[in-house]
Amino acid sequence: MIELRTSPHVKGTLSLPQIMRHVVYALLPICAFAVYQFGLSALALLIVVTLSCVLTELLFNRLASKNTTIHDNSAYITGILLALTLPPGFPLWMGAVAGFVAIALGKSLFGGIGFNPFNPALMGRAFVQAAFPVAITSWTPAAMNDRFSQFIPSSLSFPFALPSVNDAISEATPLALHKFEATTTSFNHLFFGFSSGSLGETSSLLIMLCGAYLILRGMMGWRIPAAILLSSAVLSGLFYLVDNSQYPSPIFMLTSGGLMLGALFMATDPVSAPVTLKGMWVFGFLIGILTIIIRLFGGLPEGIMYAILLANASVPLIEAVTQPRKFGWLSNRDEK
Amino acid sequence: MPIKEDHSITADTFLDGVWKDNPVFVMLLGMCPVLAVTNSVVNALAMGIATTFVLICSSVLISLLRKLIPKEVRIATYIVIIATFVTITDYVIQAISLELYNALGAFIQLIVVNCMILGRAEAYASKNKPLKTMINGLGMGLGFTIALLCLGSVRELLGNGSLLGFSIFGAQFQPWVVMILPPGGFFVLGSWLLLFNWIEERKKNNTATSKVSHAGAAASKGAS
Amino acid sequence: MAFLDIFKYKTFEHGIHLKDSKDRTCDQAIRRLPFSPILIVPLSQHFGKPAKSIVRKGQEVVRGEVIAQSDGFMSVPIHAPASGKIKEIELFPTARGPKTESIVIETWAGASQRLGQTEANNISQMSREELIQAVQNTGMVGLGGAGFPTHVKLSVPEGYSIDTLVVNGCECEPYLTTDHRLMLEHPQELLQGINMLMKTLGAKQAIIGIEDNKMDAINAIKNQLSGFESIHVKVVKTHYPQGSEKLLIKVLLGREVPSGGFPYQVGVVVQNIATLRQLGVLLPNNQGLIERVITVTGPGVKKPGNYLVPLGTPIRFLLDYVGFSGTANHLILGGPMMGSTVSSLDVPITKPVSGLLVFNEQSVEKETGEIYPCIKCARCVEACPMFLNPSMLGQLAAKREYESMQEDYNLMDCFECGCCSYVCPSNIPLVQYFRISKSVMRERAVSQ
Amino acid sequence: MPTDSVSFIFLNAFLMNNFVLALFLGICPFLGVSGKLKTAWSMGLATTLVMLISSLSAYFINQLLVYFEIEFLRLICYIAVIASAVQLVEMSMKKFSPTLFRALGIFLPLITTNCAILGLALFQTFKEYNLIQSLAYSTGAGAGFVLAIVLMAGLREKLELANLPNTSQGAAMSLMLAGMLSLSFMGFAGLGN
Amino acid sequence: MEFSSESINQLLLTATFMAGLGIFLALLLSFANRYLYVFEDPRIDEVEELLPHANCGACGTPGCRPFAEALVAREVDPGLCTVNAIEMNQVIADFLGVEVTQHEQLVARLACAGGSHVAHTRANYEGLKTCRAAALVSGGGKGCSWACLGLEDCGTVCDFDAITFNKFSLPVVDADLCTACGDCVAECPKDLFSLEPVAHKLWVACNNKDNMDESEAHCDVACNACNRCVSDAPEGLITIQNSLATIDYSKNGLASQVAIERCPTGAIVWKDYNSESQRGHQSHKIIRKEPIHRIEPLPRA
Amino acid sequence: MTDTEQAIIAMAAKKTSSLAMVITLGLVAMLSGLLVVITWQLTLEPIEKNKRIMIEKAIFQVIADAQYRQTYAITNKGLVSGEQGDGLPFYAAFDKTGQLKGIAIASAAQGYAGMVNLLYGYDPVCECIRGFSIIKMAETPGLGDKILTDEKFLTNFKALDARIDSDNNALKNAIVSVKHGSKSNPWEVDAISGATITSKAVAKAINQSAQVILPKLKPYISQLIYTPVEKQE
Ligand SMILES: Cc1cc2nc3c(=O)[nH]c(=O)nc-3n(C[C@H](O)[C@H](O)[C@H](O)COP(=O)(O)O)c2cc1C
Ligand SMILES: Cc1cc2nc3c(=O)[nH]c(=O)nc-3n(C[C@H](O)[C@H](O)[C@H](O)COP(=O)(O)O)c2cc1C
Ligand SMILES: Cc1cc2nc3c(=O)[nH]c(=O)nc-3n(C[C@H](O)[C@H](O)[C@H](O)COP(=O)(O)O)c2cc1C
Ligand SMILES: Cc1cc2nc3c(=O)[nH]c(=O)nc-3n(C[C@H](O)[C@H](O)[C@H](O)CO)c2cc1C
Ligand code: SF4
Ligand code: SF4
Ligand code: SF4
Ligand code: SF4
Ligand code: FES
Repeated sequence: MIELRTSPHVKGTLSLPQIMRHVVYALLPICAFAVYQFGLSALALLIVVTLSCVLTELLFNRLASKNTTIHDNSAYITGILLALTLPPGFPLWMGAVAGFVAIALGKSLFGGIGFNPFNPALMGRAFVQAAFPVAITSWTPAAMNDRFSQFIPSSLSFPFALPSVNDAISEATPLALHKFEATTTSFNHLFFGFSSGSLGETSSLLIMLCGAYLILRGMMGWRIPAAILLSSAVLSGLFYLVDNSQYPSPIFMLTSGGLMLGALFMATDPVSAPVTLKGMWVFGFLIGILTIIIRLFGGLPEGIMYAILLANASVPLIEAVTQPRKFGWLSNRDEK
Repeated sequence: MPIKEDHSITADTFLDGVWKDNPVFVMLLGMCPVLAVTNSVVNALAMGIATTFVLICSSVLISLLRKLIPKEVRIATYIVIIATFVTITDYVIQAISLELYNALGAFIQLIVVNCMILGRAEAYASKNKPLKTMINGLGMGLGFTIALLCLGSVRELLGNGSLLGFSIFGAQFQPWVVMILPPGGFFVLGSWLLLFNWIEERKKNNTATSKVSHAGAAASKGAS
Repeated sequence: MAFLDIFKYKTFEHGIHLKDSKDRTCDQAIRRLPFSPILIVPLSQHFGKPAKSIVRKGQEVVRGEVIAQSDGFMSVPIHAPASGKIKEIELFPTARGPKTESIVIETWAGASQRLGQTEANNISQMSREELIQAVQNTGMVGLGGAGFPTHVKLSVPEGYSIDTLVVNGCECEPYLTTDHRLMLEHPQELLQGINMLMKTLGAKQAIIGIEDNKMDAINAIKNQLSGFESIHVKVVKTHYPQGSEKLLIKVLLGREVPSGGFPYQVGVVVQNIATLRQLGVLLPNNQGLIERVITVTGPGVKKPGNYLVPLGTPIRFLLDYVGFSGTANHLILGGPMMGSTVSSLDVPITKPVSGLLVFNEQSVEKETGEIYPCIKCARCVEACPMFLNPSMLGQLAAKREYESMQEDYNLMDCFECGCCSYVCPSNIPLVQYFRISKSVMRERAVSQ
Repeated sequence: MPTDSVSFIFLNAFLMNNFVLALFLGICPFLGVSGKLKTAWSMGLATTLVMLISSLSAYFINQLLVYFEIEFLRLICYIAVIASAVQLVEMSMKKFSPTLFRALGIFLPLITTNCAILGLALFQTFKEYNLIQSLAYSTGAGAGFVLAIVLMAGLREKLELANLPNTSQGAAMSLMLAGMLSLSFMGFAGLGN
Repeated sequence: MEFSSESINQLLLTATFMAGLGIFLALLLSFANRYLYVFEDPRIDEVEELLPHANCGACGTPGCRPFAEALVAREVDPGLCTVNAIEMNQVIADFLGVEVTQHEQLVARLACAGGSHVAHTRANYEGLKTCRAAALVSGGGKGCSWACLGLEDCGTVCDFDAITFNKFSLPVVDADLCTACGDCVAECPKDLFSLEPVAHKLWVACNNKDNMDESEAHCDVACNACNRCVSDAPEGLITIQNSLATIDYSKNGLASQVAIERCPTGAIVWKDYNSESQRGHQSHKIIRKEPIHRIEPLPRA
Repeated sequence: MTDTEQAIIAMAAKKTSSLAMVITLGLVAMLSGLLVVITWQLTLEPIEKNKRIMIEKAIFQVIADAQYRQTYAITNKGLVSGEQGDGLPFYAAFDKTGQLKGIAIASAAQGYAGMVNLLYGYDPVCECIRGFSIIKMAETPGLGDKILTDEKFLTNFKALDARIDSDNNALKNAIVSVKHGSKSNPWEVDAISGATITSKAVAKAINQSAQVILPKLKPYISQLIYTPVEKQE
């Protein structure tokens, strides 16, 4: 029988599950490094959070009586990225809550992939940050000796119970050190990743390499990361020039905290970013500027998460003013 | 007016406000205090009672005066009447307990602008007899209080592990701080509404015929 | 140094890079196809009003004879593609869908099929108006795809003057090689055609734009250029849809045709290679358009090549002749990006058809993919050469917000090039959505 | 930044203690009029205008009340004056710009009975702001309201194109969105320390 | 508490202040009332209340509010609203003191009976599952170029759920629910729907313009222009135009079931209000109960 | 036009006379005013009592052993008793015997989520701060409110050094907050980890007010004598 189809009759080869799969691949080295640095707890957290995301997605598919949407691979990304933004000793049960909230509130509520206005992983994180602010600001130093034989005590705390806090092994992140104690961590530590912090934010070098892989393979756009890095470097550079005793250098700003992970993997979540090309620049600039402002003047040491969420919320407005100008618009206007 | 006024008082006069026309869950009126003061059960209860008091007093008075008030100045008059009772409530609460007063903050005074009260004045009190108005106001007030308690209990339980100040889960409970923060208010109310929607859907699906709903049918054909 | 080519030739912004798949036919010389026993000649093969039949059932016609007259200015005559007898005048399916009136000719088997006699035109003596009339008499319409009557394009409205004739030799659609072969085999006729049209238009220069994947054709033309001082050849990058007239004008001349406007507004007329070469042959001899070159290719075809086909040849006959393997079930008239599939083997080859592609089952299966919601990845936005927002348009179309598509998102500027659908990882049938939306909006405009 | 400086007062009302998202004031119009970006924008502007009017009138009435030592009448006087002022604005709008009036429709009277307006007047009195500070406070609050309602409207318009599950349509969705916005605005907490 | 002179003073002060404020505001408002007042006929609101708020446009105005305005201005007749219950329209008419003219009841009719069990499929259409999309791809996959594609566009646009689909993907109109808003008429890419007075009982359920064998080759219930109905019906009621039987409804009074009796394919039918259409007794029986796909054989090389 | 129609239009067009509006609104307003003023007068006393109790509770919480208190203000003209519009107010607290036990001063600073309003107790004998109590704040429950429950934090205020410098116009050592666990001087406040900002706000509030008021207060300490007859306001 003859098939009736509509043009174009040929199609590009990249499909959505494929893109998502490659993002997962690109995240695996970062996960591996996190496990190497923080040991068993990190591994368990990665598994629990990802599992929680996937199961939640399945649950809501069932509730909405839809076909499962697991095979589009996006729930894995949400899970892994969410885990990578949590502190290593984060209680596993809280991780599970974060995963549930990320998918339930951040994604399924809006009808699943493609419709969520906010980055689901960050929605999950913002929720647990507001719900459990103490646990999420308790950091453990990297590369502890017994990390492969022992869990960090707080990891295994009983569900819904207060985590056991062990002051002895807590350590502030480079950003907190800077904000609250005015000490700056060395570039090498930040760049190669031997500082405390969330699972996936420690090595900016590794993050850049993995991100570059995705960009070069055409799996994600380059504009948003470029805009974020550029604007945050310029703005923090300005402050640094004004007063370098009070404000840290742009290099420190770029390599510390979650900026790099956020810029390369989270702000680039296509669904919650603008679809217009100019809009991507505006979006990136907004994130860069907000991050630096929150870091330097806000109540919290890190601002990238809130910056991305706020920029996500502004996407409809950004898109409204950055629609592409159709071909031939100029001459059209001249004629009138 | 082609449709005649109805002065009969039925059970619905009272019950409408409690469930079918619940001011919070159904009509989404007076949302500010609903969200702002429900971080504990005590606050929710106090706010509910205060609002109910103002609602009943002001709507009865307005109903009494309804024939005398010229329509050009009716809003101004209603508001002055409502504000009077709010001020009275305000001072009475201060006289009873300053702690409670501080916990409720400015929201006692903001009862004046609770859309529910003015809305009732406009839509009901100005058209009905005092007794009917009072019964309806009581129902509305009860519905409002119940909604506040729905929110207050969830928020206090999760956010503090307690109810009415009594610890429920013990000292080891990890409170979900977000619940008593502003986002928690939105989330809890939103979740209640989601729950109601879900129950409605359930009911509808059970009774539904095989007919498909057309809204977005074209879209789901294409994109899902 | 191949990679330096990227910087060598000009191209437009956005668009996509496609695998051109032309190697199976680009070296095949043009061959003549035998006459089918039955030719189905639709009265409407062009943009505009259908022609009016002037023959009766049972009447005998000679090849080249006028069998339908033009019905007004926006219409062209139709000539008999073969000598034979009129079998009937009936409704027959066409590539566009609805059945239209067609003249069915039973060709005389074994007859010589010589052309009927015509009086030659003396081009150099003719005035502009006479030239335009002569062009209309040839039944010439754009052979590049849209089938727009050529004489209409030549009648530039009052107040505009044409300085440049752009010759579209891009052939940016994959698989197709007709223009390529014509440039290689008949450069002299092409240059004649260009010269005649320049005269008609009063244009000062002509620019032939050719993509850099046809270097042999470029050289073939350049070798013949002596004596044609005002004709230039410009190489452009192989990039889809380079051949769209608006983009080609932008690349070659830097002029932007206004949105919703036509090339004459920026002093340009664009004609396809095949159109001009054909005119170069027909105009001096005052003959009619009765055949054209098409590329028959695709994974399913056994004898791919470029064939000179009498207009009205049914696809059934063509397929029988070239042979195919597999269960051919995807028949495309035109290129793979913009061509349309046919629903019946009775559909004839008409004037604007430049190729027949046969995709068999395997190649079709690979392309089908599950449709996901739009993930706003912006690939389509980056691809759209018209600078639209296909993502938004697609979402609006799914919700039937056609008004908003037209008013806020410039739906009508979409020329259905297919770049957006091609790149979409969610497999959203964007172009199909836009076609629906445009048809609805056009209908609404008419009904109001 | 000193907490009584004009810029801090502005920023505080605008971002850190956003009237809608952190203080829960003016929720009704925020939920009711955020369906369309254009209307939300006009609603925001109208609210800001009314805020300025009410802030000014409240300041002067308060002077009067303090002079007569009858502060206990504050609430009644504020609301009565504000309500009348809004009614005046409403009527003038109806007369002079029917299009604007149509766009805001029945919501103009809603502005009167809007907690944000009265809340602003009361808070500025509690905080003992002077005239300039009051003005900064009201512009900040107005800008904050505009920001919140415009963001909300943008999101809601965007979701018009989504395949929302039946369960999460209507007010429930608006509230969840508001919660997410409020969560995002927590990023501004502590700004200016 | 005793009344000190201080508190009496306070009472007086308050009363005067409040009275003054009240009077001031009242003056302000009455001033506004006088100079800023805009008259709007209050009846518009009340009439609008009585309309169904369907905003369907069947009345010929863009929505219920404009209709209400037109009603109050006495420009139109309440009976034009076909969605409202007749009693409600009467209420409006009484309120405005006008007469309701009962308009002829219209209903949407489909000029095709080619369900998937009788009309052949020629090609397999792959793509968006909407009629309009399919129609744009070589007219869709059905053998008959005029046939209903059965992809439910008309059902989707019908706001009143009046169109359902039978198991052969053919739209079925519920005359009780149909308000004759005309949305399906506008939507169908094959232009198969039209609004017909219920009194038009004789109906040609086909739109095929091929003739004779060609039409029956693709569809078992096609009108093949055999002329039998033309000769059986009273003079001039039915004519063949473009190879299709066409009824001249200006002569509807002459119509009777006689015309359908000898139709060989049953393309011309008799439609009573909401009951199944009656086919002539001599039309061939339709036996098949499953959809068919006639596959056009491809030439083999 | 029908009769009903005319009647309706006439009704809509009929305007209420201004006099009716003025009378209604004026009367209603007057009545409201009366109602409110009566309520106010009736509740005045209990409210005042509640307020007094609350203030006293706060004062007696920050100054041990106190039983009575008295309100003063420092103005340009010097010490005056009672609250004064443009002066710097403070409370003097006395024990049973009428001996001055300490001075309570209110202050505020920006915390994490808004102003932190507090009252701190100054002991003129040891020239140190002996405690504080929160009047109002909106800090995060569970985090910010650790300043009320964290034992270690509260020990900062056992005897927080607040001596005046030799020029008598500022504190000798500004009261500052330092990172958790690094307090080394008696004038430093050891912050709570996880609630650094709120702890800082407490230190800032005390410092701000103490810097201004204590030097001015010092000369008048001896004049603060308990006068039982004074009407407590
Ligand atoms: C309604 C219409 C009017 C046109 N008028 C002119 C014209 O006046 N002059 C001209 O040069 N081309 C005219 N064109 C032709 C277009 O410029 C274009 O060459 C033709 O549509 C084929 O273009 P395509 O193959 O890129 O789609 C017209 C086309 C359309 C559809
Ligand atoms: C997306 C797109 C791609 C096109 N590609 C070609 C092409 O490769 N070659 C060509 O001759 N015409 C192409 N056309 C048609 C030209 O725009 C133009 O209509 C044609 O060159 C006019 O010449 P004609 O009237 O002689 O056909 C394309 C049109 C569009 C919209
Ligand atoms: C939801 C939430 C609430 C917070 N509340 C407070 C608070 O009330 N007081 C405070 O000082 N910091 C608060 N913080 C900020 C951090 O807990 C703290 O300032 C930051 O982590 C600095 O850590 P450190 O105090 O251990 O140096 C809050 C943070 C979050 C996410
Ligand atoms: C480059 C890229 C980055 C992504 N980043 C995120 C992310 O930060 N958070 C997340 O939940 N999903 C992310 N995803 C996955 C996916 O877009 C996401 O689950 C959708 O938002 C769900 O609708 C990303 C996908 C891609 C291709
Ligand atoms: S088909 Fe239309 S929207 Fe898509 S890329 Fe081409 S011009 Fe743009
Ligand atoms: S390419 Fe497809 S998925 Fe990507 S933005 Fe465009 S329509 Fe959406
Ligand atoms: S009647 Fe028309 S719109 Fe309805 S299903 Fe048939 S083809 Fe589609
Ligand atoms: S022949 Fe007539 S009845 Fe049959 S499918 Fe075609 S239009 Fe329908
Ligand atoms: S209750 Fe605050 S605006 Fe309605």
